[in-house]
Amino acid sequence: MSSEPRDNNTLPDLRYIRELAKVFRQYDLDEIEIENGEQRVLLRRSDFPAGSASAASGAGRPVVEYQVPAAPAAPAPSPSPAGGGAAAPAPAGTSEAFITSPFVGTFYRSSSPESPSFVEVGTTVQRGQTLCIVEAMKLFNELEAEFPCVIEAVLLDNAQPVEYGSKLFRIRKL
Amino acid sequence: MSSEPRDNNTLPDLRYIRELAKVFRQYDLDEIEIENGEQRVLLRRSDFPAGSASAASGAGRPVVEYQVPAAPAAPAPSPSPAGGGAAAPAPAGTSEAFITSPFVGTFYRSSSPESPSFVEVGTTVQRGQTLCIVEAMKLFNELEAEFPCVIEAVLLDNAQPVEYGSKLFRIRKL
Amino acid sequence: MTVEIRKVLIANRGEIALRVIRACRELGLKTVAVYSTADAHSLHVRFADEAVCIGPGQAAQSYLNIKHIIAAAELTGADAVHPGYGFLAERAEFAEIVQKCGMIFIGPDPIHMQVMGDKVRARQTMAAAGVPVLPGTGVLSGAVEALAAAERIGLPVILKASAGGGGRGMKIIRDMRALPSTLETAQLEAFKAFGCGDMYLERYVQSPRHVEVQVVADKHGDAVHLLERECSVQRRHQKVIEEAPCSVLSDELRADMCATAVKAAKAIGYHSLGTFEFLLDGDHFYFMEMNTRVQVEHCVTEMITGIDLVQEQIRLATGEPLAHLNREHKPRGHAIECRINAEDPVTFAPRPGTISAVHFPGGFGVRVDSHVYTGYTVSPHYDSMVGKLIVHAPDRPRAIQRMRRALGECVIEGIPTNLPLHRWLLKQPAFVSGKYDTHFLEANLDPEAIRAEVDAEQA
Amino acid sequence: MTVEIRKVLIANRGEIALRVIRACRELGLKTVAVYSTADAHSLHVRFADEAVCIGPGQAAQSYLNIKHIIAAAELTGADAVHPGYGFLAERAEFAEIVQKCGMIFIGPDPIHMQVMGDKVRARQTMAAAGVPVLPGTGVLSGAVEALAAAERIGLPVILKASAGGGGRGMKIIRDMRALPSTLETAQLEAFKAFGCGDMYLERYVQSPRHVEVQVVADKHGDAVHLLERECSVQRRHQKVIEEAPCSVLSDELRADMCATAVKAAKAIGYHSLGTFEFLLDGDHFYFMEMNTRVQVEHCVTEMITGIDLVQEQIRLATGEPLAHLNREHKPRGHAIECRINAEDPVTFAPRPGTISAVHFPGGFGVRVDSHVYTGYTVSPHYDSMVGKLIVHAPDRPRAIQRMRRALGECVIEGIPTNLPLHRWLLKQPAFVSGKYDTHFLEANLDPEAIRAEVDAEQA
Repeated sequence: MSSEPRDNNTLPDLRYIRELAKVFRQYDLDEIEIENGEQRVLLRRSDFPAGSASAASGAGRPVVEYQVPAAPAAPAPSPSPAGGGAAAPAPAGTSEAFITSPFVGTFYRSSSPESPSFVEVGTTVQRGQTLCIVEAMKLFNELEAEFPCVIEAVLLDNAQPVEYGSKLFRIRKL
Repeated sequence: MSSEPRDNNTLPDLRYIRELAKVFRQYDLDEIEIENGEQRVLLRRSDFPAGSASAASGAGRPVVEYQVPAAPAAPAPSPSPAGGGAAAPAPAGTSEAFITSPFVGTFYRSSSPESPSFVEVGTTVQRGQTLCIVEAMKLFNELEAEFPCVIEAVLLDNAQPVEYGSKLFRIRKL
Repeated sequence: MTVEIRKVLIANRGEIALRVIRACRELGLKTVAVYSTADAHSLHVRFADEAVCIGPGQAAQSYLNIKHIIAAAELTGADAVHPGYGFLAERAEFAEIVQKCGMIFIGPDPIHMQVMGDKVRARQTMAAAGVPVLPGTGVLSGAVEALAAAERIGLPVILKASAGGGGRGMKIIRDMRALPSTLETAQLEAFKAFGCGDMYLERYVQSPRHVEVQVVADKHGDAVHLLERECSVQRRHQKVIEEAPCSVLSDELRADMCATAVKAAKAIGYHSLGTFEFLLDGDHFYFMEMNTRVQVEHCVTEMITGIDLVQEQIRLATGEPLAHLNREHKPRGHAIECRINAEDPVTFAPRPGTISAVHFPGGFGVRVDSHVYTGYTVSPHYDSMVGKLIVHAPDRPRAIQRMRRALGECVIEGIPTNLPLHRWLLKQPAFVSGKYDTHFLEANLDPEAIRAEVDAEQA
Repeated sequence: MTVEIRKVLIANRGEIALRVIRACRELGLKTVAVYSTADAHSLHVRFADEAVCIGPGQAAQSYLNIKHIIAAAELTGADAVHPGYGFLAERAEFAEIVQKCGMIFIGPDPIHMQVMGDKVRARQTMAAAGVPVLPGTGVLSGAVEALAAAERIGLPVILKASAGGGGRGMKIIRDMRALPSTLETAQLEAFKAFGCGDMYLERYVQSPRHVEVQVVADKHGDAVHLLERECSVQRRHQKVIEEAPCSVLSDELRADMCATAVKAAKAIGYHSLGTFEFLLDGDHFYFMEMNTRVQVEHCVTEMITGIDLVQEQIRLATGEPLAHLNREHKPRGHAIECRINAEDPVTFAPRPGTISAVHFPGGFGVRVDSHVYTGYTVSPHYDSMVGKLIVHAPDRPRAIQRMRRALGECVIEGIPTNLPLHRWLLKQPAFVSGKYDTHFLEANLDPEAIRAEVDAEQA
């Protein structure tokens, strides 16, 4: 906790250098050079190995890797009532698309136990067509397609609980 | 344990250099150069070895950064007058060698104020030859060379405090 | 005649969600967290028994989304809802729906929120109960009435929004000529902010302290106080440091203020935790507002009374009587709380971002209530508080020493925080002497000295 | 007549060094840390005002290197030395040198350490002072005397090393025929371990509790007790969990035991902090040993008394009188401490290594005393304790609930710790009931159940 030393009058203000270094790091530069009639400031980082950046980066950011103590990446332990839906991330790099729940409630594939399901695997769906119902507090929220698509998989059984963002259908856009 | 040496009037303030070195380390730079009409300051760390990551890697280390005075990874400016002795790390990858203090106490270059120094820069030293004295509790511990070598630099002024591991001499083994 | 609670849904986030989860866990109750997609990695999600995502980052669509929160409670079979503070905590409508759905709302009745949420009605109710209020008016019909009232009360006066609170929607009038136009502006602003342009007028106190009394009441008509809190260190009407007890209250004044708060709570048949905020002007105090929920600064009261306020709040919601709380509480030592915010320490501008390293202080008499950790991202969607640092010591000077020590150990890297502001504050002679009013912080703010604390931190 | 202290050198490391630094900082005293090269990145080095490297990792060459420690004190101008616990804390020679160098040793006089460090002399001194000791002998001259004593006392008996302590150098004798050979072995072992083969013999108590009394005394002959601690949860004679107060003591027994401790302290003219360890057998107690220093488990006493023991220890070292401490202390609530070690939770084998992530619990009634942080490396050179988790609550059942909650929040990754052992322990009926003796942990150790806690943690 040393107080900032009085700057030597003829040298650039240390705070200026520090801010410069912040910019340097923030924008991941390899060199900054500043010159005017009287002064010249050069900051350089040569051949900084890209790979080691996160670990070796010094001061500020040692720990990012660890995230939450123990396992933030898994929000829900198991396909528990409320947790499951959001837990399955889309495998990155694939072209898969999903329709997710904008509601919290219970997922129904049809309007009543006797009625047929709104959609099945393989159904081609038009914009505005009802896909399913999410019920909460006796309110039956119809979920409609926002674009034409083909249902490739139904990801939940009837009467399963869903949270906001739960994946309901895997689809292919048309 | 860094008692600040009196600043040389014509050189930049040591504290300024130290703060600069902090910025240097904090932002993981490899070079800082500052120049004005009268002065030029260059801090460089070439070929920063992966091995010394220990200092730079400590994940959680809100801490490692500040460390004790004798900060390990601190890229100190070139052979600085004095206080730097303990702070100046061996640039890894070079063949520099140091003799460090096995004692805690006060460093003396001679056995009395009137006597000549045990060694000078350039002195060739035999195994068992006395290099200096470290005094503590009125006990004068003679430090002897463990191998033949040439003294390349004396890193501390007479009567400076030293801790365990403080670098006293830069040497070249024979 | 008590109702059993087995599973509590916490309709909140951040440190208060964690605080409620801790209380539930110690009481042996199951917990359900709700969270927005922005909070998926939050500790309240991790530490609850179950967690339900209720919407995107924007609070209006998640933490204020009553429909989704109730659906989450239904799905998980929660039998009680704790609202925390902020968000829906003082929304009477929410408490009503919770109760209609057959769950226990851990707080007072909706009617209490309605009465206290309408500042004019609260003022009138308190005045009728014999609680001192500042000379003032009801809802103003217009400039003519406002001018007459200002004349009668004497300048300066303050215009307040009836639907405001917590310092929002207020204008100070020092010049009669400015009153009509300011009233008009204020009405417009209040309408925009709260959906209601009703304004009233009160005498303006130049150098007040903000002192509040913690009350706890059961459903059987019993109420007691748990002493007062001093909350005058504020910026933009937001508390920055809170203490308990208040160091300038005489024993008589403390007794009077606390008894008044209990009387006020009983007058409205209040139950659960509640706070009466008073404006202290010399040795006179006046009712400002009542908060019908747990407060951010409840911790300092816990430290000096030894009572777990959130556990008691849950217990009282089941209908249990005050029982062991029903006694005279004496302060044990002194407690100070610093609110640690992710913000510029001088401008107070929020600075969300990712925390690259955090190290909290420890040791005797130090308490940390925080939901952040190394790698946590402070979201721009919510308020900027990242935690509370609380110390407890036998007396105020030692509490100050302890807080200084704790602030010195506290490290948060990657985002700016107001730690330097606190380090600076804890050194200010006015703070150390205990003699400060609500203007103290803003009037004495020394940007350079605070920036120096920032630099010292990085040294 | 007091001496001023301005700068304290802490001749220790780890959490106790940090504990002392915190006390000094709150008292406004400067601090000097000493450290080995293995501890260069330790928090005690960071948080002290100055730090001096005194040697390599091996304790013998650094933390036990009196010459270097004194040199460091000289160089930095320290005027007092705090020894912490372990290392040189009970080495009379060290205290003597500190004093000879004109510095204050923050602890008792060398003579107190000498008397109490020699277990036979301690036993005799205590017996002479009227403190109950188990039937036993002085230093044994040989097998003949040992057999006669064992005959008189009755089997089983226990052989103890005069220079031992803390459970080291002990052998239980259940069969007369084994006595001569065991004595011989024990003498050899003691000589190897302590440089002195003197042994004595005592009655062996089958199912004892370990209960100790905290005493605090000034340099003017005044002494008071700060109640007792229960430390029976042990493994290999090392404490694992400590509590205050002891839940099985009757008020009479507590009063008797505490008064005895005070009497014992006064009998030897003791000053500073001290602990009298008693062996509790039903409703009889016997002097075991005295520790002439602050103890690991001092925190539980701090929680229930509100007294900062380390600050008081420093204050008393200046010659100040007991003053405000000189009264009857009543326990406020209940406190439990869990020692968190870097070790296998079942075999207790130390497991040094680098901590990849740490998250400590927080909230009301939770205290953490620890020197570790994310990225910290637990060195194989020193003991494996990485911190202490302490809770305080109004009563024992609530303290247990709070500790369970806190253990649930505690995360240490990268190295195995005994957190699973503690989680398991806090559920054991014997622990919950409070009815356990010093054999409880080892006799009931359930490796499978503890491993299950490890798995649960990783789930």
